[in-house]
Amino acid sequence: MSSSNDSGAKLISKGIAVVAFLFMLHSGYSAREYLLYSKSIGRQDPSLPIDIVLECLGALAVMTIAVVLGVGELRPISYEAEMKRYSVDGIYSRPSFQVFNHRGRFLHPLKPAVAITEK
Amino acid sequence: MSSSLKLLAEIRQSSERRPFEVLKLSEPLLNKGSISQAGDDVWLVYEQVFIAAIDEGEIDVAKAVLEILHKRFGGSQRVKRLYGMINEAVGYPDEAKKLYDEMLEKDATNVLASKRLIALLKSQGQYSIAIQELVSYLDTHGNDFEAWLELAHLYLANHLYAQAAFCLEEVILQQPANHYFHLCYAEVNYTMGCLDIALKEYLRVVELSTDNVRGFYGIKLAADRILDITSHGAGKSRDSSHFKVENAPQKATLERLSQLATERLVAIYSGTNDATKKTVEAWLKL
Amino acid sequence: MVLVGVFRHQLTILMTGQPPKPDVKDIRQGKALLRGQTLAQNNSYIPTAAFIERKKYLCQAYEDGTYLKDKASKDKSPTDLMADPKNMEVMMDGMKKQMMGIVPQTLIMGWIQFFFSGFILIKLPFPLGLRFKQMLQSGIMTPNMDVKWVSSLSWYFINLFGLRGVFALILGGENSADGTRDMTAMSTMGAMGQQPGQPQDFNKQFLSMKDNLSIIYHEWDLENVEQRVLVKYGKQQRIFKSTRK
Amino acid sequence: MIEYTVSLQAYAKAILHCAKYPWATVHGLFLAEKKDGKIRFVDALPLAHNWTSLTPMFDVALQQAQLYAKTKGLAVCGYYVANEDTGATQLSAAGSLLAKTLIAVDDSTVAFVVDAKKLAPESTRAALVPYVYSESQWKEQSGAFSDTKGSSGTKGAAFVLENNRVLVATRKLIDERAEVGVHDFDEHVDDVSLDWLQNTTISERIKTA
Repeated sequence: MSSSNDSGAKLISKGIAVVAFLFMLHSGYSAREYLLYSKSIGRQDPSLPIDIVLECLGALAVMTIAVVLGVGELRPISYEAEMKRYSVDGIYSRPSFQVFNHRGRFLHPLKPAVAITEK
Repeated sequence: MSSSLKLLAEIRQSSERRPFEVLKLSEPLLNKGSISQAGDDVWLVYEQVFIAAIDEGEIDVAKAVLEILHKRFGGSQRVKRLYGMINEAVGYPDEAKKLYDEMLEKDATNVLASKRLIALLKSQGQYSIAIQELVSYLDTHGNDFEAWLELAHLYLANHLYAQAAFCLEEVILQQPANHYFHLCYAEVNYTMGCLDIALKEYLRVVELSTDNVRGFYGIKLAADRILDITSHGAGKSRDSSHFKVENAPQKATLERLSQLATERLVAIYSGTNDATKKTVEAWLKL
Repeated sequence: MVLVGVFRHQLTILMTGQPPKPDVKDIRQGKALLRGQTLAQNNSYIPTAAFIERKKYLCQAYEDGTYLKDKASKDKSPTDLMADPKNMEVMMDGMKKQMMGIVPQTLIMGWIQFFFSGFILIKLPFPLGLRFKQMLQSGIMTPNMDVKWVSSLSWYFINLFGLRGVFALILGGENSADGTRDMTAMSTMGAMGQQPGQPQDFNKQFLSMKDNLSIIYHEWDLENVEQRVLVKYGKQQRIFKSTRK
Repeated sequence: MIEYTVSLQAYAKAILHCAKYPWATVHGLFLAEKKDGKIRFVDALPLAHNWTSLTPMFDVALQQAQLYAKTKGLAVCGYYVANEDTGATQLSAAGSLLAKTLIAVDDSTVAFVVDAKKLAPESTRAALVPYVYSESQWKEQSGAFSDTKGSSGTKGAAFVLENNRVLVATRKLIDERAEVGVHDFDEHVDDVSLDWLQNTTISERIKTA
């Protein structure tokens, strides 16, 4: 059924997000290593090499997409779509005023019962 | 959460009365004990199952569920009301009435008990007393739309359309964007002969709810009827005197509305089987 | 701190009795006003005749005080605050609750300030910027000390705010151990001007609602619904302005 | 004297419709075959369970039913209603007004009120109370559906069930909870794919019952 498919897709997208996050961490670690290294060789105003920046941005993009796709089915927010879920039966049911000795009692008779009291 | 719990929640939220399905869905849950997966909603599920069970006449199931609820919420007014309801179902309205009276004695503002007392009157066929009681209930709780709806229902059952229309206006005031109430109001007005109001309300229905079938049937019916009456002149058409059409739109607009309804209905019915489609097309005089 | 919070919660439960139940007439009075509000708000959704009928009825009822709980008090000057024993109770209740909040808090704070003022309580395991100095070292006037060190008073405040989650966990969401609520309550009280539980003068409110209703110019929302529907279903280009009769 | 016969298909479908919404007033139409002065109700068209005293949707459904009947060579000349109040077996004011619109087209129309008490398993009589229109009002026909054929009908109409199996088969369907398969016009306008005219699934099931 669709629900199992759904949870499968969710799992995959979660996995991708985790991997992307690891990549992001890795890029952060690389950046730190690089800065330490350039400090130790005494270079002024070090700017990060392009591969680290790309790794970071790419991981961010992948992670964003994976997380967005992983939230499951989106639901419409318009009032009309919300009302579509109801029917005349539901709107007009008036649950507080339901009566229980209706035709069903004749169609499917009850076993004789005694009055039920609260203990 | 299991799929049957999800379905139960859906039925609960729609407030449709489908006791047979509720029992069928809940039976395995009750037997296996997996009902506790519902988390915080578990008590709501129990209440739902209880009401379905007394509706279906499954008194043993109802008793078992009620015992669980009693153990958890002994002394609660909401559970006490359930005791009253099960007595109604097994045919002891006097016992039920006693319970509700007790609840009201303890707390005169208990709306659930007041409503059950009115339902009890209805179940005994005493419609006119029920109406009186409901009117006095609404004098206090003027913003209870469910009660206004019930009053409209009772008036309709007694053939009092103008009074029912008043109740529905009250409901519309509270929920102006719910097209079902506009629909009911339109039908009441049509029945009373207020065709102009009926047409406008039907239009409101299709404005709020795209391609609403009842709405377009109503528009077609009302627009054609008004055209018929106005073109024959007020005097000639039989029993046209009790129709109200003064505020209806002009002839050209009416014709366009009727045509729009025809078009939409044809489109809506395009996917149905032959017999239905042919009948509807014949009805639309295509 | 936690124990004090729990103690406070239990004490509050003990001291606050059942909130006074409104009786049927109170509800009737309130709902009548609500009905007027709904009518004023959504008047355009019902036909004009229906609106006028309701307006007439409600205005008359407000004028006559049909829905007033105590019809005799209609012509009296604004009711005396202290006259109604129920109001007394409500006010006492509020006072009790507030005392409950303030007393232990001031006690603990005083105690801490007395014994530990100028003491450093803990050292944070991570470095922080200078900006946090104000937050972490209140009560200590040493501009050069590393921000890692937290003064006792600051620690108290951090706890006060931080324990909210812990209380929610052990006492349930709606607990009264949380001290911060009292603080917000205290700060908003002045702004509100009116204490909760102060009786409202329904006669006055009814009369002003009557004025509100009587000045409404009613136009049925469905006057030009034909045009709107035709536009919605693509049968017409623009909406004509509704022509008022 | 007109003799009215009620077939299994018509009776069972109407009763199952009542069983689907036991808490509501429920109404519908009977389709009949007319042959040499005899009228045989061969099928039922379930109409509504909400707002049963309002006319617009009834008008639409009735007109469509008449068109549908014409294609089948049948006539719409029966109306059934089951009241919400189980004790009431008289035709309500709204019910008689609605049934009167049928009279305008076909003057042999009969209105039936479902008698809830006779729906019980041990009942041996049809649960329908017929009302015949004469002198501009609906009059109850007492003694209808009594066991011996033709003994009723002192007032110009006789009512019989098709055969003895009708009640037994209907009872079986009720016990099997077959009513979930019945769809009325009310459901149809909420979801047009539900076929209220033919009700194929339930018709087949009644046939084999």
